[in-house]
Amino acid sequence: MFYAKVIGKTYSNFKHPSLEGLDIKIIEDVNIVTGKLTGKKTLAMDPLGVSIGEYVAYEVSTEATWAFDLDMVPADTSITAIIDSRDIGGEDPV
Amino acid sequence: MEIAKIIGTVVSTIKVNKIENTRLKIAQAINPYGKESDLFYLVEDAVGVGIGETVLLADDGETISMILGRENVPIRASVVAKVDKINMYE
Amino acid sequence: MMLGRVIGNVVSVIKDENYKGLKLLVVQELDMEGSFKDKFVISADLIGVGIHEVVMVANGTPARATQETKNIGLDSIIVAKIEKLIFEGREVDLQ
Amino acid sequence: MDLAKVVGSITSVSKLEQLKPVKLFVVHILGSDFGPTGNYGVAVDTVGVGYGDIVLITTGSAAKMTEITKEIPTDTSIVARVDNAGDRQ
Repeated sequence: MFYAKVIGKTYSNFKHPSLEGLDIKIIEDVNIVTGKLTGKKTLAMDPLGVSIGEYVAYEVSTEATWAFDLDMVPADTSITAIIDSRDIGGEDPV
Repeated sequence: MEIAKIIGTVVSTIKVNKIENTRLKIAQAINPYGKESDLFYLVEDAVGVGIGETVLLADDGETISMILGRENVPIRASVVAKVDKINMYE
Repeated sequence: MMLGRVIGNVVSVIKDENYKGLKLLVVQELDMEGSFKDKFVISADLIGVGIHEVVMVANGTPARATQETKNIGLDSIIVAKIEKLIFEGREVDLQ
Repeated sequence: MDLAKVVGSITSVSKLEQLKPVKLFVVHILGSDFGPTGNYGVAVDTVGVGYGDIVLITTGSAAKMTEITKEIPTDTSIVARVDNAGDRQ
Protein backbone atom coordinates (compact mmCIF):
# COMPACT_ATOMS: atom_id res chain seq x y z
CA MET A 1 0.00 0.00 0.00
CA PHE A 2 1.05 3.59 -0.44
CA TYR A 3 0.70 6.73 1.64
CA ALA A 4 -1.35 9.71 0.45
CA LYS A 5 -3.36 12.71 1.52
CA VAL A 6 -6.99 13.28 0.51
CA ILE A 7 -7.01 16.63 -1.29
CA GLY A 8 -10.35 16.74 -3.06
CA LYS A 9 -13.55 14.99 -4.06
CA THR A 10 -15.71 14.49 -7.11
CA TYR A 11 -19.41 14.26 -7.81
CA SER A 12 -20.68 11.69 -10.25
CA ASN A 13 -24.34 10.83 -10.65
CA PHE A 14 -23.79 8.68 -13.65
CA LYS A 15 -21.59 5.69 -13.09
CA HIS A 16 -21.30 1.97 -13.53
CA PRO A 17 -23.90 0.13 -11.36
CA SER A 18 -21.16 -1.67 -9.40
CA LEU A 19 -19.79 1.70 -8.19
CA GLU A 20 -23.20 2.95 -7.06
CA GLY A 21 -23.08 4.63 -3.67
CA LEU A 22 -19.27 4.76 -3.55
CA ASP A 23 -17.36 8.02 -3.26
CA ILE A 24 -14.55 9.06 -5.58
CA LYS A 25 -11.82 11.09 -3.89
CA ILE A 26 -8.73 12.89 -5.17
CA ILE A 27 -5.54 11.83 -3.42
CA GLU A 28 -1.95 13.00 -3.69
CA ASP A 29 1.06 10.89 -2.81
CA VAL A 30 3.04 11.93 0.26
CA ASN A 31 6.67 11.08 0.96
CA ILE A 32 6.23 9.13 4.17
CA VAL A 33 9.52 10.26 5.70
CA THR A 34 9.49 13.99 4.94
CA GLY A 35 5.71 14.41 4.91
CA LYS A 36 5.93 16.42 1.68
CA LEU A 37 3.41 16.10 -1.13
CA THR A 38 5.01 14.55 -4.21
CA GLY A 39 2.70 16.02 -6.87
CA LYS A 40 1.39 12.64 -8.04
CA LYS A 41 -2.38 12.99 -7.94
CA THR A 42 -4.99 10.41 -8.80
CA LEU A 43 -8.63 9.48 -8.30
CA ALA A 44 -9.38 6.74 -5.80
CA MET A 45 -12.51 4.83 -4.81
CA ASP A 46 -13.37 5.35 -1.17
CA PRO A 47 -15.10 2.52 0.73
CA LEU A 48 -14.42 4.15 4.12
CA GLY A 49 -15.84 7.64 3.75
CA VAL A 50 -12.74 9.71 4.45
CA SER A 51 -12.66 13.51 4.64
CA ILE A 52 -10.49 16.02 2.84
CA GLY A 53 -7.19 16.55 4.66
CA GLU A 54 -6.96 13.05 6.11
CA TYR A 55 -3.97 10.80 5.49
CA VAL A 56 -4.75 7.40 4.01
CA ALA A 57 -3.22 4.21 2.71
CA TYR A 58 -4.29 3.14 -0.75
CA GLU A 59 -3.80 0.10 -2.92
CA VAL A 60 -3.54 -0.21 -6.69
CA SER A 61 -4.17 -2.80 -9.39
CA THR A 62 -6.15 -6.04 -8.90
CA GLU A 63 -5.80 -5.79 -5.14
CA ALA A 64 -7.76 -2.52 -5.29
CA THR A 65 -10.84 -4.42 -6.46
CA TRP A 66 -10.63 -6.51 -3.27
CA ALA A 67 -11.05 -3.53 -0.93
CA PHE A 68 -14.82 -3.96 -1.13
CA ASP A 69 -17.09 -6.57 0.33
CA LEU A 70 -18.75 -6.83 -3.07
CA ASP A 71 -17.53 -9.35 -5.60
CA MET A 72 -16.78 -7.31 -8.66
CA VAL A 73 -15.80 -3.66 -8.45
CA PRO A 74 -13.92 -2.16 -11.38
CA ALA A 75 -11.54 0.00 -9.30
CA ASP A 76 -7.81 0.22 -9.97
CA THR A 77 -7.07 2.51 -6.99
CA SER A 78 -8.83 2.14 -3.62
CA ILE A 79 -8.39 3.71 -0.22
CA THR A 80 -7.94 0.89 2.32
CA ALA A 81 -7.10 2.54 5.64
CA ILE A 82 -7.05 5.91 7.41
CA ILE A 83 -3.59 6.54 8.87
CA ASP A 84 -3.83 8.17 12.29
CA SER A 85 -0.12 8.54 12.88
CA ARG A 86 3.19 7.35 11.57
CA ASP A 87 6.38 6.65 13.41
CA ILE A 88 9.73 6.75 11.63
CA GLY A 89 12.66 5.31 13.55
CA GLY A 90 11.12 6.12 16.91
CA GLU A 91 10.08 9.72 16.30
CA ASP A 92 6.66 10.86 15.18
CA PRO A 93 6.86 13.66 12.61
CA VAL A 94 3.11 13.93 11.93
CA MET B 1 10.85 -9.66 -4.85
CA GLU B 2 12.36 -6.54 -3.49
CA ILE B 3 14.96 -5.81 -0.84
CA ALA B 4 13.77 -3.18 1.62
CA LYS B 5 14.52 -1.69 4.99
CA ILE B 6 11.86 -1.34 7.70
CA ILE B 7 11.95 2.29 8.76
CA GLY B 8 8.81 2.75 10.81
CA THR B 9 5.25 1.85 11.63
CA VAL B 10 1.85 3.41 11.08
CA VAL B 11 -1.23 3.43 13.28
CA SER B 12 -4.59 3.03 11.64
CA THR B 13 -7.86 2.46 13.46
CA ILE B 14 -10.23 2.67 10.51
CA LYS B 15 -9.51 0.16 7.77
CA VAL B 16 -11.52 -1.89 5.30
CA ASN B 17 -12.81 -5.12 6.87
CA LYS B 18 -10.52 -7.46 4.98
CA ILE B 19 -7.31 -5.97 6.41
CA GLU B 20 -8.33 -5.91 10.05
CA ASN B 21 -5.70 -7.29 12.43
CA THR B 22 -2.82 -6.55 10.10
CA ARG B 23 0.37 -4.97 11.38
CA LEU B 24 1.34 -2.25 8.96
CA LYS B 25 4.97 -1.19 8.73
CA ILE B 26 6.78 1.30 6.52
CA ALA B 27 9.39 -0.17 4.19
CA GLN B 28 11.85 1.72 2.02
CA ALA B 29 13.15 -0.08 -1.05
CA ILE B 30 16.95 -0.38 -1.19
CA ASN B 31 19.31 -1.95 -3.72
CA PRO B 32 21.57 -4.88 -2.77
CA TYR B 33 24.39 -2.45 -1.97
CA GLY B 34 22.24 -0.66 0.58
CA LYS B 35 21.46 2.43 -1.52
CA GLU B 36 18.10 3.85 -0.49
CA SER B 37 15.44 4.69 -3.06
CA ASP B 38 12.49 7.08 -2.97
CA LEU B 39 10.04 4.21 -2.99
CA PHE B 40 8.10 3.61 0.20
CA TYR B 41 5.60 0.87 0.85
CA LEU B 42 3.13 0.22 3.62
CA VAL B 43 3.54 -3.50 4.15
CA GLU B 44 1.99 -6.30 6.14
CA ASP B 45 4.57 -7.88 8.41
CA ALA B 46 3.96 -11.62 8.33
CA VAL B 47 7.34 -12.58 9.78
CA GLY B 48 7.67 -10.22 12.75
CA VAL B 49 10.62 -7.90 12.13
CA GLY B 50 11.94 -4.81 13.89
CA ILE B 51 12.72 -1.26 12.83
CA GLY B 52 16.00 -0.94 10.92
CA GLU B 53 16.00 -4.53 9.70
CA THR B 54 16.51 -5.52 6.07
CA VAL B 55 13.71 -7.65 4.65
CA LEU B 56 12.39 -9.21 1.47
CA LEU B 57 9.07 -7.94 0.15
CA ALA B 58 6.79 -9.90 -2.12
CA ASP B 59 4.70 -7.50 -4.19
CA ASP B 60 1.67 -9.58 -5.10
CA GLY B 61 -1.73 -9.73 -3.44
CA GLU B 62 -2.14 -13.50 -3.69
CA THR B 63 0.93 -13.91 -1.51
CA ILE B 64 -0.57 -12.16 1.45
CA SER B 65 -3.91 -13.88 1.00
CA MET B 66 -1.97 -17.15 1.16
CA ILE B 67 -0.16 -16.11 4.34
CA LEU B 68 -3.22 -14.82 6.18
CA GLY B 69 -5.42 -17.66 4.95
CA ARG B 70 -8.08 -15.17 3.87
CA GLU B 71 -9.26 -14.57 0.37
CA ASN B 72 -8.60 -11.42 -1.63
CA VAL B 73 -6.80 -9.30 0.93
CA PRO B 74 -6.28 -5.85 -0.60
CA ILE B 75 -2.60 -5.49 0.27
CA ARG B 76 0.11 -6.07 -2.29
CA ALA B 77 3.38 -5.80 -0.43
CA SER B 78 4.23 -8.10 2.45
CA VAL B 79 7.36 -9.03 4.37
CA VAL B 80 8.19 -12.67 3.60
CA ALA B 81 11.72 -12.98 5.01
CA LYS B 82 14.24 -11.21 7.18
CA VAL B 83 17.54 -10.79 5.35
CA ASP B 84 20.57 -11.75 7.41
CA LYS B 85 23.16 -11.35 4.69
CA ILE B 86 23.31 -10.40 1.03
CA ASN B 87 26.19 -12.21 -0.64
CA MET B 88 27.29 -10.33 -3.74
CA TYR B 89 29.61 -12.43 -5.86
CA GLU B 90 31.40 -9.61 -7.67
CA MET C 1 -8.25 5.74 -11.37
CA MET C 2 -7.56 8.03 -14.27
CA LEU C 3 -9.40 11.29 -14.93
CA GLY C 4 -9.87 11.88 -18.65
CA ARG C 5 -11.85 13.55 -21.36
CA VAL C 6 -13.47 11.69 -24.26
CA ILE C 7 -11.91 13.12 -27.42
CA GLY C 8 -12.89 10.58 -30.08
CA ASN C 9 -13.97 7.07 -30.89
CA VAL C 10 -12.50 4.04 -32.62
CA VAL C 11 -14.24 2.23 -35.45
CA SER C 12 -13.13 -1.33 -36.07
CA VAL C 13 -14.67 -3.85 -38.45
CA ILE C 14 -12.43 -6.80 -37.80
CA LYS C 15 -12.06 -7.36 -34.09
CA ASP C 16 -12.12 -10.00 -31.43
CA GLU C 17 -15.48 -11.80 -31.21
CA ASN C 18 -15.97 -10.61 -27.61
CA TYR C 19 -15.47 -6.97 -28.55
CA LYS C 20 -18.63 -6.94 -30.69
CA GLY C 21 -21.17 -4.48 -29.32
CA LEU C 22 -18.59 -2.59 -27.27
CA LYS C 23 -18.11 1.10 -27.87
CA LEU C 24 -14.43 2.04 -27.87
CA LEU C 25 -13.55 5.64 -27.11
CA VAL C 26 -10.34 7.63 -27.18
CA VAL C 27 -9.73 9.23 -23.79
CA GLN C 28 -7.04 11.81 -23.08
CA GLU C 29 -5.83 12.05 -19.51
CA LEU C 30 -6.53 15.22 -17.52
CA ASP C 31 -4.75 16.54 -14.47
CA MET C 32 -6.80 17.63 -11.45
CA GLU C 33 -6.95 21.21 -12.80
CA GLY C 34 -8.78 19.95 -15.87
CA SER C 35 -5.97 20.47 -18.38
CA PHE C 36 -4.83 17.82 -20.82
CA LYS C 37 -1.88 15.55 -20.15
CA ASP C 38 0.12 13.82 -22.83
CA LYS C 39 -1.43 10.39 -22.38
CA PHE C 40 -4.17 8.65 -24.32
CA VAL C 41 -6.01 5.39 -23.78
CA ILE C 42 -8.56 3.49 -25.80
CA SER C 43 -11.25 2.63 -23.32
CA ALA C 44 -14.48 0.62 -23.57
CA ASP C 45 -17.57 2.60 -22.61
CA LEU C 46 -19.85 0.64 -20.27
CA ILE C 47 -22.14 3.45 -19.18
CA GLY C 48 -22.84 5.49 -22.31
CA VAL C 49 -20.97 8.77 -22.26
CA GLY C 50 -20.81 11.49 -24.89
CA ILE C 51 -17.98 13.22 -26.66
CA HIS C 52 -15.99 15.83 -24.66
CA GLU C 53 -17.38 14.54 -21.36
CA VAL C 54 -15.12 14.15 -18.34
CA VAL C 55 -14.91 10.54 -17.21
CA MET C 56 -13.15 8.24 -14.80
CA VAL C 57 -11.28 5.29 -16.29
CA ALA C 58 -10.22 2.04 -14.61
CA ASN C 59 -7.06 0.57 -16.13
CA GLY C 60 -5.44 -2.85 -15.91
CA THR C 61 -6.90 -6.07 -14.56
CA PRO C 62 -9.72 -4.27 -12.66
CA ALA C 63 -11.21 -3.50 -16.11
CA ARG C 64 -12.34 -7.11 -16.12
CA ALA C 65 -14.06 -6.88 -12.73
CA THR C 66 -17.56 -6.31 -14.09
CA GLN C 67 -20.26 -8.71 -15.23
CA GLU C 68 -20.07 -7.29 -18.78
CA THR C 69 -16.31 -7.54 -19.21
CA LYS C 70 -15.25 -10.50 -17.10
CA ASN C 71 -14.51 -12.71 -20.09
CA ILE C 72 -13.17 -10.05 -22.43
CA GLY C 73 -9.50 -9.29 -22.94
CA LEU C 74 -9.86 -5.63 -22.02
CA ASP C 75 -7.55 -3.43 -19.98
CA SER C 76 -9.40 -0.12 -19.81
CA ILE C 77 -13.04 0.78 -19.16
CA ILE C 78 -14.96 3.98 -18.52
CA VAL C 79 -16.77 3.56 -15.20
CA ALA C 80 -18.11 6.99 -14.26
CA LYS C 81 -18.98 10.38 -15.62
CA ILE C 82 -17.53 13.17 -13.47
CA GLU C 83 -19.87 16.14 -13.09
CA LYS C 84 -18.10 18.12 -10.44
CA LEU C 85 -14.60 18.10 -9.03
CA ILE C 86 -13.63 19.85 -5.81
CA PHE C 87 -9.94 20.29 -5.28
CA GLU C 88 -7.97 22.66 -3.07
CA GLY C 89 -11.22 23.97 -1.63
CA ARG C 90 -12.76 25.15 -4.88
CA GLU C 91 -14.67 23.72 -7.77
CA VAL C 92 -12.66 22.99 -10.91
CA ASP C 93 -14.17 24.11 -14.20
CA LEU C 94 -14.61 20.96 -16.27
CA GLN C 95 -16.28 22.55 -19.28
CA MET D 1 9.39 -11.79 -18.50
CA ASP D 2 12.74 -10.12 -18.17
CA LEU D 3 16.34 -11.03 -18.78
CA ALA D 4 18.53 -10.80 -15.71
CA LYS D 5 21.97 -11.73 -14.46
CA VAL D 6 22.54 -13.62 -11.24
CA VAL D 7 24.80 -11.40 -9.12
CA GLY D 8 24.28 -12.53 -5.55
CA SER D 9 22.31 -14.56 -3.08
CA ILE D 10 20.36 -13.96 0.11
CA THR D 11 20.96 -15.55 3.48
CA SER D 12 17.88 -15.50 5.66
CA VAL D 13 17.18 -17.45 8.84
CA SER D 14 13.75 -16.16 9.82
CA LYS D 15 11.49 -16.42 6.84
CA LEU D 16 8.10 -17.82 6.05
CA GLU D 17 7.83 -21.61 6.30
CA GLN D 18 6.97 -21.91 2.61
CA LEU D 19 10.14 -20.08 1.57
CA LYS D 20 12.49 -22.40 3.47
CA PRO D 21 13.11 -25.04 0.76
CA VAL D 22 14.01 -22.61 -2.04
CA LYS D 23 17.12 -20.65 -2.94
CA LEU D 24 16.90 -16.88 -3.26
CA PHE D 25 19.15 -15.09 -5.74
CA VAL D 26 19.83 -11.40 -6.21
CA VAL D 27 19.40 -10.64 -9.92
CA HIS D 28 20.36 -7.59 -11.93
CA ILE D 29 17.68 -6.83 -14.52
CA LEU D 30 19.06 -6.45 -18.05
CA GLY D 31 17.73 -4.18 -20.78
CA SER D 32 16.90 -5.11 -24.36
CA ASP D 33 20.55 -4.48 -25.28
CA PHE D 34 21.61 -7.01 -22.61
CA GLY D 35 23.14 -4.11 -20.70
CA PRO D 36 22.61 -3.53 -16.99
CA THR D 37 19.64 -1.31 -16.05
CA GLY D 38 20.62 -0.61 -12.45
CA ASN D 39 17.47 -2.34 -11.21
CA TYR D 40 17.84 -5.27 -8.90
CA GLY D 41 15.42 -7.89 -7.70
CA VAL D 42 15.33 -11.06 -5.66
CA ALA D 43 14.08 -14.20 -7.38
CA VAL D 44 13.21 -17.75 -6.34
CA ASP D 45 15.28 -20.28 -8.29
CA THR D 46 13.20 -23.03 -9.91
CA VAL D 47 15.78 -24.45 -12.33
CA GLY D 48 19.17 -24.53 -10.58
CA VAL D 49 21.29 -21.65 -11.82
CA GLY D 50 24.59 -20.28 -10.62
CA TYR D 51 26.55 -17.07 -10.26
CA GLY D 52 26.98 -15.10 -13.49
CA ASP D 53 24.26 -16.94 -15.41
CA ILE D 54 21.92 -14.95 -17.63
CA VAL D 55 18.39 -16.02 -16.69
CA LEU D 56 14.78 -15.42 -17.59
CA ILE D 57 12.63 -14.16 -14.74
CA THR D 58 8.88 -13.96 -14.59
CA THR D 59 7.12 -11.50 -12.30
CA GLY D 60 3.70 -10.97 -10.76
CA SER D 61 1.17 -13.71 -10.18
CA ALA D 62 2.68 -15.70 -13.07
CA ALA D 63 5.71 -16.29 -10.83
CA LYS D 64 3.59 -18.76 -8.84
CA MET D 65 2.67 -20.85 -11.87
CA THR D 66 5.59 -23.29 -11.85
CA GLU D 67 5.48 -26.72 -10.17
CA ILE D 68 7.96 -25.58 -7.52
CA THR D 69 6.53 -22.18 -6.73
CA LYS D 70 2.78 -22.81 -6.76
CA GLU D 71 2.66 -22.92 -2.94
CA ILE D 72 5.42 -20.35 -2.42
CA PRO D 73 4.78 -16.67 -1.68
CA THR D 74 6.91 -15.18 -4.42
CA ASP D 75 6.40 -12.51 -7.06
CA THR D 76 9.61 -13.20 -9.02
CA SER D 77 10.84 -16.58 -10.22
CA ILE D 78 13.81 -17.69 -12.31
CA VAL D 79 12.20 -19.91 -14.94
CA ALA D 80 15.06 -20.53 -17.41
CA ARG D 81 18.77 -20.18 -17.94
CA VAL D 82 19.51 -18.32 -21.16
CA ASP D 83 22.34 -19.89 -23.14
CA ASN D 84 22.04 -17.85 -26.28
CA ALA D 85 20.00 -14.76 -26.98
CA GLY D 86 19.59 -12.34 -29.89
CA ASP D 87 22.31 -12.42 -32.55
CA ARG D 88 25.06 -13.15 -30.10
CA GLN D 89 26.53 -16.54 -30.91
